[in-house]
Amino acid sequence: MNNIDKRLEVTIKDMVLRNPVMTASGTFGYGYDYEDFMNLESLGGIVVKATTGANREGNAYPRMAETSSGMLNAVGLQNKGVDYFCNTLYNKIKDINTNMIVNVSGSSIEEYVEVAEKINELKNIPGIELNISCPNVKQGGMAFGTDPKMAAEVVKAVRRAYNKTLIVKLSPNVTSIVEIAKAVEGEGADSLSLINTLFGMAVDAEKRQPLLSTVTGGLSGPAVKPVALRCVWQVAKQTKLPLIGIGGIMNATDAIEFILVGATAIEVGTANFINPAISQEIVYGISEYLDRHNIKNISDIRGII
Amino acid sequence: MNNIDKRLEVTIKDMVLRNPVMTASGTFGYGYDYEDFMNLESLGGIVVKATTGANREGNAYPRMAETSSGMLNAVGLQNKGVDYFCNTLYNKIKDINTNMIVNVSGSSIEEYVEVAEKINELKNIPGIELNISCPNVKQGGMAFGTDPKMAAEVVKAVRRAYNKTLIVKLSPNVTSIVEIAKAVEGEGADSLSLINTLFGMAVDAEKRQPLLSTVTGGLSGPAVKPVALRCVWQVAKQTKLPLIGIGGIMNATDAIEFILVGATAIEVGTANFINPAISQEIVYGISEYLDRHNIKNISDIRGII
Amino acid sequence: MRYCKDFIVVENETITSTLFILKLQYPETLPEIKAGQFVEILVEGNKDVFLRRPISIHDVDIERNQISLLVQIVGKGTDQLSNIKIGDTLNLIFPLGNGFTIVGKRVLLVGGGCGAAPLLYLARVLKQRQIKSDILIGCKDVNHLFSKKEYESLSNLHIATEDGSCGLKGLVTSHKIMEEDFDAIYCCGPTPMMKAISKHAKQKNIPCYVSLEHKMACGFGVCLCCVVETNIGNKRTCVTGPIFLSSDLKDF
Amino acid sequence: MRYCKDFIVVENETITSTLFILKLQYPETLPEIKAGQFVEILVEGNKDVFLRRPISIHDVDIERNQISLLVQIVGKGTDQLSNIKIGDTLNLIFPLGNGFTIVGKRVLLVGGGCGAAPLLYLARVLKQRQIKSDILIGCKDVNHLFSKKEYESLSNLHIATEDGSCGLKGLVTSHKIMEEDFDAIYCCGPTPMMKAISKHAKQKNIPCYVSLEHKMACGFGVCLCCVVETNIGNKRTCVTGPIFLSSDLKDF
Ligand SMILES: Cc1cc2nc3c(=O)[nH]c(=O)nc-3n(C[C@H](O)[C@H](O)[C@H](O)COP(=O)(O)OP(=O)(O)OC[C@H]3O[C@@H](n4cnc5c(N)ncnc54)[C@H](O)[C@@H]3O)c2cc1C
Ligand SMILES: Cc1cc2nc3c(=O)[nH]c(=O)nc-3n(C[C@H](O)[C@H](O)[C@H](O)COP(=O)(O)OP(=O)(O)OC[C@H]3O[C@@H](n4cnc5c(N)ncnc54)[C@H](O)[C@@H]3O)c2cc1C
Ligand SMILES: Cc1cc2nc3c(=O)[nH]c(=O)nc-3n(C[C@H](O)[C@H](O)[C@H](O)COP(=O)(O)O)c2cc1C
Ligand SMILES: Cc1cc2nc3c(=O)[nH]c(=O)nc-3n(C[C@H](O)[C@H](O)[C@H](O)COP(=O)(O)O)c2cc1C
Ligand code: FES
Ligand code: FES
Repeated sequence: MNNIDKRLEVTIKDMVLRNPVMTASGTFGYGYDYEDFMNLESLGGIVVKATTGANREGNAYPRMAETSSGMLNAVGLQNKGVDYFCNTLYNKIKDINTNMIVNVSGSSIEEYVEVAEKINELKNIPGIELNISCPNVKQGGMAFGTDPKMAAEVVKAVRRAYNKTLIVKLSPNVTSIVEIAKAVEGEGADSLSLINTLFGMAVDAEKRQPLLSTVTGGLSGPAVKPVALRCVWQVAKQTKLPLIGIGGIMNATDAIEFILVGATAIEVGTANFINPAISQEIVYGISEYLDRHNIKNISDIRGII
Repeated sequence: MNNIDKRLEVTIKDMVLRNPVMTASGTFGYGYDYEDFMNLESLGGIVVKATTGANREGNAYPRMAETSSGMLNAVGLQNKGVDYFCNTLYNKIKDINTNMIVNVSGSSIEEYVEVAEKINELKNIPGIELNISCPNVKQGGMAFGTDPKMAAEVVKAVRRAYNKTLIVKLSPNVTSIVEIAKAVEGEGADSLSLINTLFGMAVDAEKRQPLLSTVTGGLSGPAVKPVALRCVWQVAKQTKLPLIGIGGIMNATDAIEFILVGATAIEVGTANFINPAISQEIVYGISEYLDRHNIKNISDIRGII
Repeated sequence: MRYCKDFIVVENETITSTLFILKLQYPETLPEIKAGQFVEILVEGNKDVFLRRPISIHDVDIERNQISLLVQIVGKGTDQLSNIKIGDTLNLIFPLGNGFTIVGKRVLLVGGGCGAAPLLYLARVLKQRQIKSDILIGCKDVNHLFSKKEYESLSNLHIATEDGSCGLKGLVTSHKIMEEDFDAIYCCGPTPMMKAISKHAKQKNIPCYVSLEHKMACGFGVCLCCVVETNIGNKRTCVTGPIFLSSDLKDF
Repeated sequence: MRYCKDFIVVENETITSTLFILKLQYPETLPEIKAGQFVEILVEGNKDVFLRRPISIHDVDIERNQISLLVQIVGKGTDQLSNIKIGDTLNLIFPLGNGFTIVGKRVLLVGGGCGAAPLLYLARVLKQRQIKSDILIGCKDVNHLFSKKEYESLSNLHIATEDGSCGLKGLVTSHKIMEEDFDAIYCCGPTPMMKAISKHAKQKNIPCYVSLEHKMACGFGVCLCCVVETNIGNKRTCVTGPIFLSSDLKDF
């Protein structure tokens, strides 16, 4: 990490990211799973798997279906709960020298608040990403993320309990993402990350049954990039918060596209499964892009579309 | 057309389709454009390009961007208006021996009604598809398709003016497609077709500009199939109307998937650009599927998921 | 009549590192093809290529039922295409577009870079019809010159290269052949060049036909993605064009 | 330590029309690989294949730094893979999964169809450790039998074919070797077969190790898509497995 490209540094509220490249929750484990493949410190940040109040077993198998240029998942927030996170996992990740963000999920405002409060105590966690957009659990998330009033309420409650950087992760499965974004901005969110997965399903025509145990699931991968870019572009035009662009980012060009439409940082998700070193490669690719186009600082191209 | 497979016949209100395979508006011209490639009479129906009250030039070029497993378009309802349709185009298509459906669009309830009334007079047009879901014009369509009240109002007005088969085409860009579907069902729609394109955008990172003149556009192709299947499945479970499934259908297997989740018929869209004979091939493919699985009638597998 | 059929690759000739010529065998008798028409190629084997790719017909060998295509590698689809092997099949929709209107007794053909692709077959057709033609090719350097012998056998070839490695050093517009009298100009190449030539034709008061390479989704008139603004409204480049009389175009 | 690296294809051997063996050269020194581990292959050149494909390590030639994979064509990815040519590269994430736990003094290996893939390398490892093994392979017919010579050199080979074209006619479960005494059974194959063998092991009161082929998105533990229900909750097949003690599995 001697060769840090200073042009790439970005800030999200109190969090300084050495570059805009983060990894998306649910696709990067707890970070250390990728140590074999890359230098974790080359990243701007890592968002770990969703953490809920109690242990959750998630949905039944099968939880995955491949689709055209994408995949559906129905993991359903499987995790060992916030206490296990604080007591065990935290120790395994707290010395990773990048911004370690916890993705906070829940089924009730109380649960969100409980998790946020507990994470607030962890010194080396500079921020949380509030997941109000998971399509994969009945009482979990997407209901909060698709209704502006509920979105505002949960953010308001968590904001009171949490005083570090609060990122709220938005769902694309809404009529107006701008409306949700504004509601959340109004309650003190520091940043918005978007998008979570699109609500979809897949069918096995031969067996005549759904491919997911839950029938429906969340679509991710390059298939969703056009929707994600549109969401970021719309929200960038109508809110003032720093945005984190997510959805189908497979390479540095994709990352640049999100920055051009207004993202301050980006998260790489499904691409990590296909090339486990891709997030680090994207960092280098962005540097190259700036070189090639003679750009002094990444902020010079942010939101110029 | 001697070898009609009787197992494939389906009915949508008063319309008998010799098979469930139709072609989607905006992707099949006025039908005759495909005569070089296939036998149009092999199809269950053809939905022609959107028709509005007056001539429309559509959006500026460029109107198209390729995306992963899909494309964005921003055509913007270019057409010569309903009078030209009735006086000129109708004569060119009225003898095509399949269900010729007109896709009716507008910017106001009055315009929808005007077009529907005029099409109502055309003997060989057994139905219209009301396009309340076009994301590509400011005052055109999607606003009607994303608000249940407005959707209900326009359908109510058109229903009064139109007495043949009224199909209403739904937008996926909503928080609850079921809510819109029910609103439209309540006002006397005979059938629902879904989905229209997803609202998206694409960026040229090298030129640092949007790829569409309108910035945003409508996403179609296999990338959207998981969303389309989910929409049809949801609406099939919660309304009683015959549904027409649309979105990313590239082959007979895809078509079967839509039927399994509850579609009575399907429309092939973007796939027509890649293989102009695909819709006819899909008809044969469905017959083969029924053979292989020993299914007596297509209705035996409809909505079994 | 348009067809959607498989051709067999019989030649894949590298011209430069980014330019190649494919010769394709049609298994049946080729239908009539007009100079200036194009094909839509199904490019297989690349995950990021979804739509077909429009490519002009460079030449037609009606006796052998072969067509050739001149392709420049600019992105993923053309790159994938460059790797195609002899014996592979390639699915084409063809012939598409209006093709050149043949007029006059003596005409000038002006081509720039790989945009010149359709001019070879045009020169062949003109010769068959006993119309005298001069052809002026502009390109980067002598290495980027292709089908030179063929041009020479069909037309009077003039060359302008950026570096002077062949013919005139400079732009086609400054070539002296431009000053001679022609009944029409046919121009294919980069848009700025086509605009310059079309301006020249206007001054000379002769028709100038240009070939537009608008982005296409279908290529046969059904998607309305490829429109160009003309004096009588938006027209589909793929059916009304790709060859337009430059005076009909709003932007020219 | 797991790696994400390119291998070079040195052999692509057709066994049957739907079964082939790839031999892959690693350009460096191979890391330690356990029998029962697998790789995640990046399959290129097919538009409909998005994710990697998990395939067991069939054999390891530690001296040559080669691994081999036995693949059955069941869909688009494996079909695409079957066309790979000698000299092509293949990007793998490897070695993945827990691998077999080596126990006992005399063990039985039971494999069904292409599921038997990981057993060859297991037999090799057992021989190195001087553990006696019998291997029972069940398959459709003699044509579907693969790596016979290798098995014979490492273990006592027993065969059951559906049509009796080789060895016993019938299912592996009815083979008399099943009645002998073993310290453990290692079983890879179709789920019904693994369940039957695991039931048999339970009766005999010996451990039975099975290999699960759950659908995977990542293969290295981060996506949580591949879970299996165990007696102590959902476990990731790709890291806790793919080899499980059958008595730990809810469904077995
Ligand atoms: C009627 C017509 C005739 C043509 N004739 C020839 C020819 O004879 N030889 C030749 O080399 N090229 C020709 N082209 C251009 C050729 O179609 C594009 O270069 C090709 O489609 C690019 O594909 P790609 O996948 O390599 O590029 P991409 O990776 O898709 O994109 C690379 C660049 O090419 C541009 N591009 C992409 N798709 C198209 C498209 N459909 N039309 C135009 N530009 C596009 C993009 O904007 C981008 O700048 C013609 C185009 C048209 C419309
Ligand atoms: C740990 C592990 C080891 C394996 N070892 C071998 C092996 O040694 N040899 C071998 O031939 N196969 C092996 N498989 C199975 C192999 O991964 C699948 O057959 C392959 O992924 C199918 O890909 P496809 O594109 O050809 O099929 P697709 O076209 O994707 O689908 C065809 C069929 O294969 C099934 N399938 C698709 N993806 C997977 C997946 N990721 N895992 C399991 N099933 C899937 C589908 O449900 C469908 O029924 C193993 C699987 C796992 C999980
Ligand atoms: C297997 C899987 C699990 C995921 N789990 C979570 C999660 O726990 N919390 C969350 O907010 N998002 C989760 N996501 C969504 C991703 O973080 C990301 O928003 C989405 O996948 C879109 O990005 P991509 O297209 O780059 O994958 C998950 C995605 C996948 C594919
Ligand atoms: C170029 C293009 C033009 C379209 N024009 C119309 C239209 O005029 N009216 C309409 O209702 N839908 C229109 N659509 C949407 C399609 O009818 C269809 O709903 C959509 O493309 C999804 O199906 P697909 O994925 O099979 O293409 C258009 C789609 C494309 C790609
Ligand atoms: S490319 Fe479809 S109309 Fe021209
Ligand atoms: S496949 Fe991703 S955790 Fe096992």
